Amino acid sequence: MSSHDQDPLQDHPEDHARSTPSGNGASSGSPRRISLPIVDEALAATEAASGAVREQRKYWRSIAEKEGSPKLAAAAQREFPPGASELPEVSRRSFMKLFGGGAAAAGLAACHPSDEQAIPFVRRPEEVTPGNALHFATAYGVEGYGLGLVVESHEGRPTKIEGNPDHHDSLGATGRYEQALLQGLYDNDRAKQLKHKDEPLSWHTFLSQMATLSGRHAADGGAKLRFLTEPTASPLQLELRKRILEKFPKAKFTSYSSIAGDGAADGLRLAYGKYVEARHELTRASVIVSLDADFLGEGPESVRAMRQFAGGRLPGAPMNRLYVVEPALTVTGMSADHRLRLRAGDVAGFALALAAELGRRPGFAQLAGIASGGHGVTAGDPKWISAVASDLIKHRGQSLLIAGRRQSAAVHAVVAALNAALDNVGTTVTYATPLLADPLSGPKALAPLAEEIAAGQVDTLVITAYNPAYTAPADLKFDKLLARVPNAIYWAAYEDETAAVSSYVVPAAHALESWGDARATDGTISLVQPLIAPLWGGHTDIEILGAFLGEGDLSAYEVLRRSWAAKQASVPGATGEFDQVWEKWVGDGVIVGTETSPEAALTLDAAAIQQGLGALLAAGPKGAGVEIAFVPDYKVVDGRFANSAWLQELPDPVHKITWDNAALISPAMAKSLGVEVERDNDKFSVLVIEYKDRRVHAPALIAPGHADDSITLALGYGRTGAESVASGVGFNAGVLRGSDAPWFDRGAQVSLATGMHLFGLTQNHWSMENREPAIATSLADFQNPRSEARELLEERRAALPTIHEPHDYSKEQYKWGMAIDLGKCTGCSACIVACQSENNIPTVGRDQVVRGREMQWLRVDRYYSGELEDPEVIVQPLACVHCETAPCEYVCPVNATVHSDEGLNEMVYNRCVGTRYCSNNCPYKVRRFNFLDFTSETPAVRRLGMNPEVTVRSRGVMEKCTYCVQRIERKRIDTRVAGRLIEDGELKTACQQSCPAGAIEFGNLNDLKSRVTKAQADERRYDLLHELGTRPRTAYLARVRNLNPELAKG
Amino acid sequence: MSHGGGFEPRRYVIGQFAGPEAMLDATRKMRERGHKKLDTHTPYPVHGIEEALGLGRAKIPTIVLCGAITGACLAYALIYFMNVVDFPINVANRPIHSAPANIPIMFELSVLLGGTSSFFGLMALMRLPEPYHPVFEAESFWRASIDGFFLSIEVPKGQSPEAVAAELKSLSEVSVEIVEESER
Amino acid sequence: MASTATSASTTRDPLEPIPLIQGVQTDESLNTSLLDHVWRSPGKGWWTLFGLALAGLGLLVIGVTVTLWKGIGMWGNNIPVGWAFGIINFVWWIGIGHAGTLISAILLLLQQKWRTSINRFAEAMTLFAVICALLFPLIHTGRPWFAAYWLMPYPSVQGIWPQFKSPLVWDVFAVSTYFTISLLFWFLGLIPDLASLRDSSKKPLQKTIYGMLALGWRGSGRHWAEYKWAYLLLAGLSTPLVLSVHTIVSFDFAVSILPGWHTTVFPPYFVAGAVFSGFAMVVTWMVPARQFLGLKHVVTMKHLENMNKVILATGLMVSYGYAMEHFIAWYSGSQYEFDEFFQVRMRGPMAPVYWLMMFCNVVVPNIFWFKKARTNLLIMWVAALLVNVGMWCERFNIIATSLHRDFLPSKWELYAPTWVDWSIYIGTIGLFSTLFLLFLKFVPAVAVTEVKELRHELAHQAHGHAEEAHG
Amino acid sequence: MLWARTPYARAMETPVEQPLEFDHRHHTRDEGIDCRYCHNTVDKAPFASIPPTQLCLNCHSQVWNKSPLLEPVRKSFIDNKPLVWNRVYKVPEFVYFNHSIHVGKGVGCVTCHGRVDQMAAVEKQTPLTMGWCLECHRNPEKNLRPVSEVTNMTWHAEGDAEESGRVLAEKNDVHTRTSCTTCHR
Repeated sequence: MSSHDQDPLQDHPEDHARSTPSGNGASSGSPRRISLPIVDEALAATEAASGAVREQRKYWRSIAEKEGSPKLAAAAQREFPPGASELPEVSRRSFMKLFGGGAAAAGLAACHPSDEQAIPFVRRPEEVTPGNALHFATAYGVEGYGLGLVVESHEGRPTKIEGNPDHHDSLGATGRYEQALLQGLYDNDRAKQLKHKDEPLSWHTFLSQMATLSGRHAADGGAKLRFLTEPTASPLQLELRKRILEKFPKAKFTSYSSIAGDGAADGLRLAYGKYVEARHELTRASVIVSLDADFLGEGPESVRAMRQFAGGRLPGAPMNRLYVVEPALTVTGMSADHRLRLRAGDVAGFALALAAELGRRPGFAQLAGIASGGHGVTAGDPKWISAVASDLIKHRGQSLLIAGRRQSAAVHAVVAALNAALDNVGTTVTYATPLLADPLSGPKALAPLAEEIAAGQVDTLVITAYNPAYTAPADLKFDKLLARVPNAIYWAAYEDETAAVSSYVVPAAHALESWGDARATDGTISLVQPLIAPLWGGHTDIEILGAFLGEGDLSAYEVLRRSWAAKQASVPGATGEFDQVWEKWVGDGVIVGTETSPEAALTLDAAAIQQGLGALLAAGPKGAGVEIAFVPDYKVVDGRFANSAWLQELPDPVHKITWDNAALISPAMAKSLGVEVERDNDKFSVLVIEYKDRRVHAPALIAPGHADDSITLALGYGRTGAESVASGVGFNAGVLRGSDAPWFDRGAQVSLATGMHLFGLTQNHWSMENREPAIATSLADFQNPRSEARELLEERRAALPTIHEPHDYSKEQYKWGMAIDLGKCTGCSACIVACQSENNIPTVGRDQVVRGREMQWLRVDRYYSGELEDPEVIVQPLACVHCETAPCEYVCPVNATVHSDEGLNEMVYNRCVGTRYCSNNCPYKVRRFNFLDFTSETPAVRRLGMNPEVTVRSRGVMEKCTYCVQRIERKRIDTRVAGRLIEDGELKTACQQSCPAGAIEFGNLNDLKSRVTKAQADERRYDLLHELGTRPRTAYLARVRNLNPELAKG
Repeated sequence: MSHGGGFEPRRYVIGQFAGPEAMLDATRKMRERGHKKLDTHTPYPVHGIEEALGLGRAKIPTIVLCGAITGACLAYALIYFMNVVDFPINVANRPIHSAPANIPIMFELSVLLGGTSSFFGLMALMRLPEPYHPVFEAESFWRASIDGFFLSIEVPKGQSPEAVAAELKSLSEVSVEIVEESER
Repeated sequence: MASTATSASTTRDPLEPIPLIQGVQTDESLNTSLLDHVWRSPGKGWWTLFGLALAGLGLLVIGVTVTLWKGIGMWGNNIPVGWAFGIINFVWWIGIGHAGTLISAILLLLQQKWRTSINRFAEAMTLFAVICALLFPLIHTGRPWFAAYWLMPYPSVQGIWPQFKSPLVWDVFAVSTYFTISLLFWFLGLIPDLASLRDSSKKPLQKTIYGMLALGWRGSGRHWAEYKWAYLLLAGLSTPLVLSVHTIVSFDFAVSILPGWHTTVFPPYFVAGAVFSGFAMVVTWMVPARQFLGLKHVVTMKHLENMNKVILATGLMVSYGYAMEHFIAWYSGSQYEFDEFFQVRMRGPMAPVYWLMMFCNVVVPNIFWFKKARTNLLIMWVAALLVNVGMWCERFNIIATSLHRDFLPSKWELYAPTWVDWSIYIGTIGLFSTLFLLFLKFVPAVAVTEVKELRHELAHQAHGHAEEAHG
Repeated sequence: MLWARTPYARAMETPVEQPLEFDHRHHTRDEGIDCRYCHNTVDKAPFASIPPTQLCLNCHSQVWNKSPLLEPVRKSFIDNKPLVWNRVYKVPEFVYFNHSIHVGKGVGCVTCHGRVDQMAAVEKQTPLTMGWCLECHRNPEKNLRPVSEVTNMTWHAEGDAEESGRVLAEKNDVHTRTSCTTCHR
C-alpha cells in the first residue's frame, strides 16, 4: 500500500535535509550503490545532523544512490577535489582555535563555533537539540556596507536568511541578494582549489611564497605592490590597510566596484569642498524627487528606504509624494506618483532647469546663479518642472532630492545645492565623513591602476575585488593587463574570468563561512561570524591581507578578535570582561553606539558649483545619436550573483525577464527601428548596437515608459567563467562600456540583426483588460466616499449571496489570514526569493519558464495602464489566497487539497496524483506543477541548505503557497507545549519576514487586535476576484496615489 | 474409457426441417403428444418459438431490475459512508453530505450492475458455457447455426428412441437422427 | 455471388424505397458471403493498412513510454493550460465511441431495420474508441502509478477515500461502466455468429478457437427466448448510459468556474456533438470498408444516407449549442465570459482553430440538405472527415483555448503541443485502426444472424403482400 | 489490501540487529533508568534522539569500563567515530511527527513503542500507518495518562480508562487534529 512505499530517505525522520522528492514515485527502481567515501567524509564534516550518524551515512549513501549513474558519480567526485578529504582535519584544527567564539543574546539561541559540528554525534553540543533550529546574527553587504542578518541553522547547516531587526539598515528585512546567499554558499561551482598557474598549492606553501614576495616588496617599500579591493567600510579591513601601508609605504590600494558611481563623491566635494557622503531620512520627507536614483530598488540604503517610504503611503496619515525622473522604469519609478521619462543624459538638464525654475521664485536667487552656470543646458517639460518646484517650495524643509549613482558630479552638486536651498539638509538629508575606505571606487578609479600595469609598474597585484577582468570597462582591456602581472593573486569566489588570467587563485570563503566586521550606512558596526566551516577550505580576504603582514597563519577569527579586544575601550558602554562584551556583540549582530554622527558645520559653496558646472558638463557625455545607458542588474548585480539559479529565475521586478538581459527600448523607438514582436509578446528582434569600435548583439525588449532614443542595458550577463549556471546566459553589455563614460553616452548606432530572441518572461501581458485586479486610486478620489474608486472597493468587499451557510471558523483558536498593501509594495521581489528558500522550491531553467512552468509559489504581477509611452504602473504580489470556498478543492478526486480546521487551503503532496484539475479551476492560477523531476538531481551539497521542515515535492505533484504552514505548526506545537497561545507578530511567513516595505501582514483573524485583522478592516481593503465568491483569506489594500493637483491628468 | 461408473448416456432424437414453419408445427404437435424435453435449434430466433415450446415468461428482466436497484443503493451507501461517516473532510466548505453530487455515480453503478447481471444472469440461465452437448453428435447439426432448423427430443429412460423417431417422422417431412451422449 | 445488380422483388420491402438487402439471398448465401472475408486470407489492401496502423501503434508506445519515463513535462501543458491534448483526445474518442452504441442500441429499441447491417461494425468502433479514450485519463496524470487506484474506493491503510464531489471520480465510474457494458453488449450479439463461424470453419484450429468463443451455443429455442430479452435490456441500458457518459464528461468542464467551461448547455451539447462525430466516424470507416469487404449488398446507399441525415441533424444541434454559448456569454453580462468568446476565441492567438471548428461543424454538415451530397460517396466521405476534424477542434477550443487566457491577464500563457503530444494522438488512431483491422479480419463485420432474421422477416412480408396482390 | 495489513508487510514484531548488544531490559528494569535519561530531547524536540556516545560513558567510564561488550562504545569515543545503530521505527519522509507535543500532552512511550523494558532487542510494535495515527487523533482519550507517567511502562488508569482519559484530555488541554497539515507539510 502506498503509505509505506519505501523511499531512500524515508527511514530517518532525523535526517534533516529531506532532499529526495516526497511521495513514493521517486523511489521506484533499484538504485545502484557506489561508495563515495569522500562524499561521506567531507559532508560529514559540514553536516552536524543529530541522531545516529548511521542515518547521516545512510543519507549520504542515498545521495550516492541518487547519483548512482556514472555521470553523476563523476560529478560528485568533481564536487570534492583532492584535498577535500582532509577537510575534517582542517576544520577540527581551526575549531580548537575558534573555541568559545561568542554566544548570542537578544532572544537568539546561543551561538557556538561552527566547527564543532564536524564531530556531532560522539559529543553533542549543549545547545543543539535535534530538529530545533538555532539562529545566529551576522552581516553581509554588496556595496561596502553591511546589512545585518539573522541566519537560521539546522544542526549547523544554514537553511534560511532573515534580516536583523536591531540593524539600522535591515530593520528585520532583507533584499533579494541576501536571501540568495544560501545558494552561493552551497554552490558546487565555487572555487575549491588553491592554485598557482594551475598547480595545486597548499595554504602553507602559499603563505611561504607570499612571505618571500612581501620580503621582496619590502625592499623597495612596496613600489610595485598593488591591492585591488572591493569598496569597504569594514574597520578590520581599514586597519589591515593601514598596517600594510605602514609596512609598504609605496604600495597602493584601489577600491573598485563596477557598479559604484563616483558622481556623488565628486559632486558633494564640489559643493562642500571635501568628500562627504549623503544619508537620507525618508521618514521626514513629504516630497521626494528622484533624479535617476533607484533608491528603493538598489543600494545599501534601499531596504531601510523602502520601509521608510512605505511608512508615508497611508492615506490616513499625511502622505509623501514621489517624483521620479529616469530613462527606464525602475522599482522606484514604479512606485512614483509622477514620473518623467528622460534620457539619462538629460537628467542634468532637468536638474538645472529645476534649479532655474526655483531660482525664479522668491528666496532662491542663489539657485538662479548656479543654474546659470549650466550655460542653458536644460531638459524636461516646463509645466512638470514648475509643478514640482511649487510642490518643493510648499514643503520646504520636508522635501528631498536624490541623484542617482549614474549621474555626474554636476547633477550631484546641483542636487546638493537644491537640498540646501530647500532647507532639507539636517532633516531629510545629512552629510557625513565617508565610511568607505576610498571615496572613489567606480570604473574611473580603475584607470590609473590599469596605466601602471600597462607601464609594467606592478609586480604583485592582490585582487579581492569581484572579477575585474569581466567587470572592468572594455577600453581598459583589463583581462589582457592582468595576464601581464607576474603575481596576480585573486581571491576567487568562482573560477571566473579573472581567475582564468590570474597567476594565483585563492578560493574565497563564503560570507557565511567567514569572520569579519562591517558597517551599516550610519556607521553602526556589526561583527560577521561564520555559520559553517568552509565547505571547501576557502580563506577570507582578511587572511590574504594578513599574509602580507606575516600573519597569514592567524585565522581571521583571531585577527578580528585581537583588533576588537584592542578597540573595546573606543566603544561607548562596552565595559567589563572582553569575553562577555564580545559574546554580546556577536550575539546581537550589532555593536550599539558605533554609529558616526553627520558633519555639523558644512557650508555649501554655491560659487564653486557655479564655476565647476561648466567644466563638468563639458566633460560629460554630449552629442547626438542613440543613448546607451547601463544599469546594475536587479538579479545578478554586476555578475556576482550570476551563478544563483534563484536569482537567474527570479522575474525582473519591472520587466519580468528570467535567465536573460535585454536591450530595453521605448515602443516608439521599437517602431522606428522596425523591431518585430512574435508569439505571445515574448519574442523580439535582435539588435546590433555599435558604440565606438565596439559592438554587441542584444535582443530588444519593448519597455513601456522608456525614454526615446535611449537603450538601457543591464550588466552582469554573458559570463564566460567556469560557472555552470551563469555561463551563456544573456549578453555581456560590458563590452560597450568605456571608462570615460561608464554609465551612459550617446552616439551609438543601432540596427536590426537577423533573427529573433525568445525571452523567458513570466508575464507577457501589460494590460489589466479592464478587470482591475490591482486597484489604484488617487488620494482625491479615495477621500471622496462617492467616487467610483470607493464604490469599486465597497463592491469588492461586500458580502455575496450564497446558497448554503459558510463554514464558521470563529470558534477555532486561530483563523489565519493575510493582507497585502499595494500602497506599500514596490515590487522589489525579495519575497519571491525568500519564499523559494523557505519552501525548497526548485528552479526549472529557462526552457521551462518559456513553456510557462516556473515554480515560484509567489509571483508579483505588474500591470501598465494609461498610454504605453508613459504608463502608470502597479504591482501586485500574488500567491495562493486560501479561498474559503476554494474552487480547487471540490474538483480534486483524491482529497489531496482540502481545508484545515483553521481554514487553510491545504495541499497534500503525498496524496496528489497530479490531475492538474485544481490548477485549471483556480481563478488566480497560483498553483504550480512538477511537470518534470525538478529535484532529484539537486547536488548533494546543495541539499544541505534545504529546509528540513518542508517536504521536497516529487515529479507529477501539484504545489502552492501554504502560508508557510510548517512555521505555523512548529509555532503551534512550541506554544502548546508551553501552554499558551501564539501571540500576534511572533509568527511570520517567509514573504512577510523578508518584505522591506512591510507590505504583508499575516496572522489570526479571530484575534480582533491583530495587525492583519486591522489591515483587513481598512477602507482600502478589497478581495481579488471577489465576484467569484471564493472568499479569499488574503485581502488586498488598494494603492492610493498622492497626485499633485497641478499634474493630475484629466 | 471403460463403460463402468454406471454411466447412463442421454439419448436424443433430432429432426431437421426444411424451414422454421415446419419445425414450429412439429414442435407444437410433439408437445401436445406429451413429450417433455423438447428443444429447437435455429440460426436465428424464430417467431413463436416460446409458444411452441410452451415456455413461461422470461426471467431476465427481473434479474436485471434487481441488479439495477442494488447498484443505485450501493452507490449512495458507499459515498455516504466514505465521505460522511468514515472520514468527513471540509472540502471547499461544501456540505459534507450533498445528494446531488451522488446522482451520477448512483446512475452509473445501477447501469453497471444491471448490465452485468443481464449478461451473467443469461449465462446462468442458459447454463453456458457448455462446450459439449449430445446434440452436437448429430451429423448435420452444424447447419443449426447456419441455415438448419432442428428439433431435439431427449428420450427419457425406458422409452425407445426409435419409437420417438418414428413418431416424429409420421408428423412431417423431416430427416431424423438418433444420437447418444458419449462418455468423457 | 456477393452483390448482384438485379434486385429481385421477392425481398423488396414496400415501405423501403431502396432494398436493405440486395439480390436473391438465402441464409446460406448470406452466411458464406458475410463470413467470406474471415476465411479469405487478407489482401494487399488489408496488409498495407495494417502496416500503417502498426506504425501508428509504435508511435503510441514511444509516446507513452517517454511520458511515463520523464513526466508530463514532455507534453506541451503548462500553467494555466493544465489540460490539453490528453483530455482533448479523451473527449474526442469517447464522443466517437458513442455513435456505435446509439446506432445499435437506440435503433434496436426503435426497431429500425436498417440497423442490422451496421450495428456490429458500430459496436466494435465504440469498443475500440473507448479503449483509446481510457488510455488518456490514466497517462495524463502526474503520478499514474497512484492515480490508477487512488481514485477507486477501496479501504486503504491511510484511511482516506476518493472525493466524490469531483467530476473526475464520476468519470472513472462512467467510463469504466461504459466500457464494460459496451463489451458485454458486443459480445452477446456476437455469440450466435461465433457459433456459425465455428460451424462453417474448415480448419480444426479455427474450429476450436471459435468453438471456445461460441461458448457452446446451439441456437436452442429456450436460449433464444431469454437471449432476446437480455439483448434488448442491454440495449435499453446502453441508451441512457451513452447519454449519461457524455453528460458526465461534460461535467468535468461545466462544474468548474472557468469562463468557457462554466456552462449549463454542455450536457446536451456534448451528447449531440458525440453522436455527430460518432456517425461521422462510422461513415469515414464504412465507405471504404463496404468497398473492400464486399458488403455493398447489405450496407446499402440507404444506410449511408440515413447516417448522413443523422449527421445533419446532430450538426444542427451542435450549431445551436454554439449559438447558445455565445448568446449566454453576452447575455450573462459576465466580462470574463464575454471576453472568452468574443476576444480570446475569435481573435486570440488560437483563433484559427476556432474558425476551423466553425467551418467544419456549422457549415459543412449543411451540405447534407442535398440528396446528391447524401448519396455521393466521395462528398460524404470528405464531409465526414471534416466533421471529425471539426469536433477535435471543438474540444481544443473548449479545453486549451479557454484555459490559456482566463481571469487574470498576468498568468496568460501560450500553449503549443510537443512531438510527444502528437505521437500519442496519432498513436491512438493507430491503436484504433489496428484493433479495427483485426476485428474486420477475424469477426463478421456484419451481424450475420440478424441479417438472416431480417431477410426472413422481409421475405415473409413480401410473401404476404404478393398474396394480397393475387387475391 | 489484506497484505498491507499483515504485521510482516509492516515490518512489525521482528527484533532488529544492533551493532552492540544493548539491552533495554537491563537498563530500564534492572537499573531503573528513565527513558529520558538517554532520549533526552523527547520532550522538547521533534526527535527523541539516539544518545551520543559521551552519554553512555557517563556511566560506563565507571561501571563495566573493562567489559568487552562495551568495546565499540569506547572505540567510538576514542576515535570519534559514532556508533551506527539500526533504525526500528520509520515514518515516511513526508510525515512530520513531533515527540514533544505527544509526550507533553500525556501520550506514554509504551503506547507506541510497546514494552521496551521487556525487549532484549527492540522491535516495532505498532503499524505506524496513517489509519493507525488517525484512530488516536480522532479519539485520544484511551491513550492518555498523567504527563508525569509518560515513561511509566506499567501505568494503568484506575477505574474507567475512557473516563479518566476524558478528564486528562481536559486537564492537559489535549486538542488533537486530523487536518492534513498536522503531519504533512
